[in-house]
Amino acid sequence: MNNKLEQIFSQIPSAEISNKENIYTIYVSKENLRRSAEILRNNDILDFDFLRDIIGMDYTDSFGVTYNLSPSDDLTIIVLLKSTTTDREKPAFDTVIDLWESAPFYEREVHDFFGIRFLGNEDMRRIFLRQDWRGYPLRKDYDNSPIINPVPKDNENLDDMENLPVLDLEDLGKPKKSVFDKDEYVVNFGPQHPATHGVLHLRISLDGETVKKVDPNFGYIHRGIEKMCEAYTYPQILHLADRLDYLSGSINRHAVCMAVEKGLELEVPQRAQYVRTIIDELTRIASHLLGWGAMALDMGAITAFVYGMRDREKIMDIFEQTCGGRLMANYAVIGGLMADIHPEFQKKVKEFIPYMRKMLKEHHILFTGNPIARGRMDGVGYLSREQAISIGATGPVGRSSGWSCDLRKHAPYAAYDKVNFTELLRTDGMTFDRYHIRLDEIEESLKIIEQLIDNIPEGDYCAKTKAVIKLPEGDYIQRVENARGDFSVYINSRGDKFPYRVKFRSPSMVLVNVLKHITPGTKISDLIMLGGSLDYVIPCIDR
Amino acid sequence: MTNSALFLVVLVTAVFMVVAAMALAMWLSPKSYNALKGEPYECGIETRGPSWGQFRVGYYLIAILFLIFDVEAVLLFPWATIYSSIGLDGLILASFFIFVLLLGLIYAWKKGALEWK
Amino acid sequence: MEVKDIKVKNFTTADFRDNEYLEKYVEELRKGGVNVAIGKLDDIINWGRSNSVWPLTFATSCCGIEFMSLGAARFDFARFGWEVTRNSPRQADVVFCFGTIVHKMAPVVKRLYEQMAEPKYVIAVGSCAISGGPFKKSYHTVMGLDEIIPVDVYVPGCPPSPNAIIYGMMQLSRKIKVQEFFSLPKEPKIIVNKANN
Amino acid sequence: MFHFEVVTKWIDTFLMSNLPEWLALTIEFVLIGILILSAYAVLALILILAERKICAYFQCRLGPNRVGAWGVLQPIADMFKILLKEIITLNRADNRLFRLASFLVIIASLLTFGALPFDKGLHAIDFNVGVFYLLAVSALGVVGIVLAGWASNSKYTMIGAMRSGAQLISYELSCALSLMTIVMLSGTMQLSQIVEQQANMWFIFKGGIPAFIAFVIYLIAGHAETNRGPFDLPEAESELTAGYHTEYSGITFGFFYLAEYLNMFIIAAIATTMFLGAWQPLHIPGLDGFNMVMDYIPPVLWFFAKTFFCVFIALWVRWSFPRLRIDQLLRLEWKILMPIALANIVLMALWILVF
Repeated sequence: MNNKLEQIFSQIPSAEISNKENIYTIYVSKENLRRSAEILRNNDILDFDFLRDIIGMDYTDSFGVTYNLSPSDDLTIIVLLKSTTTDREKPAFDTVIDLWESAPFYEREVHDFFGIRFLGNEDMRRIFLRQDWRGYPLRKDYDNSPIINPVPKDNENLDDMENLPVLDLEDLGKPKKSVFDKDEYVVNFGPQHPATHGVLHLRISLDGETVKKVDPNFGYIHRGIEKMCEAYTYPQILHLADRLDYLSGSINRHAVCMAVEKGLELEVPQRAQYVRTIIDELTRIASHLLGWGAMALDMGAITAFVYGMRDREKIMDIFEQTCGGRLMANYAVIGGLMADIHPEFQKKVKEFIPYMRKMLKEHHILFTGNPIARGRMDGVGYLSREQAISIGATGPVGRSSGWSCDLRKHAPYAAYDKVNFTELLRTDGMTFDRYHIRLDEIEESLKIIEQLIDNIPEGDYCAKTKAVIKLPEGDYIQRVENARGDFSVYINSRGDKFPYRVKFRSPSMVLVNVLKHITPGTKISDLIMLGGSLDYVIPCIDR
Repeated sequence: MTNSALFLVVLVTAVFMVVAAMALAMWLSPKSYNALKGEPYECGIETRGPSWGQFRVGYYLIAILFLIFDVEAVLLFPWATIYSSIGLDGLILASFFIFVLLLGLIYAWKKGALEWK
Repeated sequence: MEVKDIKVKNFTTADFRDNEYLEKYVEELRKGGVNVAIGKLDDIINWGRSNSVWPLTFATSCCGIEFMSLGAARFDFARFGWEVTRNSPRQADVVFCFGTIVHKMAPVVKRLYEQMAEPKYVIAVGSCAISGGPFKKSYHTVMGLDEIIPVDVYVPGCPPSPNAIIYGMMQLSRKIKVQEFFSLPKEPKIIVNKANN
Repeated sequence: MFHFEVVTKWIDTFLMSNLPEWLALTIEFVLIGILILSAYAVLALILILAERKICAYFQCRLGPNRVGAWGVLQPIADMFKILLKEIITLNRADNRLFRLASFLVIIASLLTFGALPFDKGLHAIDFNVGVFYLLAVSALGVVGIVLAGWASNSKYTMIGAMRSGAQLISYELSCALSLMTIVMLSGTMQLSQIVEQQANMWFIFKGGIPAFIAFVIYLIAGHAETNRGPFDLPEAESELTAGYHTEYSGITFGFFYLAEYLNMFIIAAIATTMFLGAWQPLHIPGLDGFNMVMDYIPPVLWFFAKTFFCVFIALWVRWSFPRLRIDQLLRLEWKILMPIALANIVLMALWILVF
């Protein structure tokens, strides 16, 4: 494997390459960035076709971008392609939107937060903040004063939302481009809409019932978590990670814990590892149940939704007893767990497993075999494997398209290497597959819990940590498989008790990108249902 | 008591109920005014362009199809009333009529007028 | 001054004794002179209004999931007649504000609120909606819903458990009961924006 | 068997013999008006509560239980609330049509309601073209709904109106065609006569297979006519927020809300009248003892029992099925129900000829 990589890396001109535990950092100059990206993407040896994330960086004296890449066949390899520019007035890099379909949203995000432009990408509208926002918040010299950016009183100007901004002085003469034509019938779905799963704003161009174009607009719940993390200590960050994707909060928190533990080279007690895994899987079941219910609700079956919530309450009971919280378990901490498990924890979980198995059958009877539900789901929303990889749709969505991307298998963490479970794959990539795979994954999660629950080792539940946690200098990446896919935490530390830069890779954001790609040509009802089948969580996108 | 009179009674009752409820509501309900209240609701965002616009022809096609079949259904009703007394003749005549109707349906089907595009 | 004996099922008046705010509200009304006596018609109207509060399905983040729990089998706010969730603000009586309100969302919330039909109420659920909560230090968070629109009931927690939300609902129910229906606005209502004062 | 005819006849003769004719008639008319209005209101309240309770039990919940015993006063509280809510006037809409639309919907449903035969003598409007009348008046409601969506000048309502236009008129056809089989069987369009003819055997039994097919088609098409799930596309909550009545507030929305429930009842009642013999008790030819026992149950009870059975089926369907898509909806009507309904007429003609 290393030979292959060396072969590829040798093609990249004047690159500085370093390696740490399968994370290869390639530093190239700004001029060579585009060329290097092309080499990584289009080579015959190992195709880096999965762009996990683009991370913008402010090094105070210069700006940088980091492309987080992996080959879809071998997710153990991570390549960080880095580059910097010293131009603080007009920082710019070449675009990669023609190489990866996931890039447009990432580039817009970097532009939004850092003011870095991507030459060749026409759509450089702000994606999270309002178009009239002053300044770039993730820059280190950003002025956080409410006088510059007061709470706005009026909605955004529609022209600002649609018209692509003129970026360069040379472009000024050119006519403004707009996302929609003047006479298109554009309807706003969201932010206040019952079926957008939060405050997602979709601008949809309609032809009768048929969707012609979808333009997502984020940021209605953008809380600036990444910026806040830079001013918080590591234990404090954990609480923010919970609230990103609140449906798999425990898993996200687990990821941050592991990233810090990795940096501290901390040995986490086995007991904590086992319990964390069980809690993660319970969270996953709860999330899938809600996802199943919400999708049914989107299709108009309210009873199915209530049934999903009913079973979810059983898990909430277990959480409440052991962790103290219902939705926000707040359970994992750096080094282990907040508290030991409740004496009845094992008993309760063991009661839950057969109950859930029984209820799964009921769910299948109620909804899976229903002719109307099948009629709605069959033959709609095809996502091919190539497109899933190119957009970066991980998790159940990617797996239903046939992309084996379960990080619990590919990069096992906690106690996942000690249990037997199968990574479920479906090949059709249709809505029904995305629907069905979630119910199947509940079954798999039950299996994992079953294997662990009786074997929780005795011992400490938390390792001793220093009062003030300082991470050594460097990049730390931890990936976990949350209920929606590949959730990665990137921490850049400069040896302080605060991180220098934290980046959360949101699996949901990619899913909205999927929605944008697969909906044109379908009906309004399909759009809503597809949203349900992708099961994104908006606060995770907006951060 | 003729039926028309009774019909009028029910109609007047209905109108009375509607108007009374409306008047009561208008009179008693609290009101507040602001510039945004009368604007169309579209998930909290302003509407883009006019809502009254040209709409897809598919909807009108259904309406026209309905018109054709409904008129013919209405034509069948008088036949249905006296069917039991005319027997076989009625059956043959109506079967022919329905056959022609079905032909029309099949034509529309084949032409793809029933597909929602 | 005592609050007049209010019958909210399962919540005796004694349970609310510590809630000075409502006591003062009634006291104020009584000091006002003319409007003190609450008539029979008001009672029956307020009985109807307080028992039929239709919420708008509006949730921005985490607390929204607890709203879903509230509607589902375990907590079932249908018991109190609150389950007729409306998706259009025109038909809703109360906005439960679940979750953080950020700068971009603020005008949308305001618009929603202004498009609601009178009488309308707001319940701020969760620390974020009350004061910005864990995101108080952020550059993009509004420090509490009451900077944008008037709030009737606050339910603290991050996120509050559905039981707490039911408690908040009952508080609103109670507030509606002591309100004088005929003194509700019949003229322009001025919304004070704290941020700009 | 106790019929309300006794009471109504008695009132009629009493008034006629003691008062001048015009005064007697006026009093009678006022009485009828009050009776219809109160029956309408009470039924609406019962239906709203029933739906909320039944839906709750389907979903392992309890449903309203705090306002009055078992929550029986819940809809009354709702009524008070909705009556006293502000009515919003829109800026850019055609406000006259906007108001008219909500009136039309409720007037249409009340006019249909007036033609239902609850019992012998408890039957206000009885035209000799009763079936036509039912179809015509209920179609008025469609106009109201389309108008509501159009007049609001909002995009959601507009899509809702277009959907309802396509949906309601399509299903109107199947309704008419399935009712036609019964007209063929009875040879009359007058509702009272249709009911009378079912004294010995309900039409669903007398008409055999074609009548049963027509009954099922009518239930499906009628359910679609009421805009309730799985046919609730015009107001598809998760798609169009509230569909055609997004912009309606207060009592104007209340009219739609009320009409929706009453229409569900009306559709069930028409099905009962045409197929299940309205207030006629269940009679099995030959079993005289059984028939006698059945006769002891008051006819009004029979009517409501049968109607609420149909209503229950509608609720059951509504709370278990997901929503259809518009193309599936139209395919169901034009490619399945309509051809079957047409063929069913011929089948019925044959049935009558043979038996």
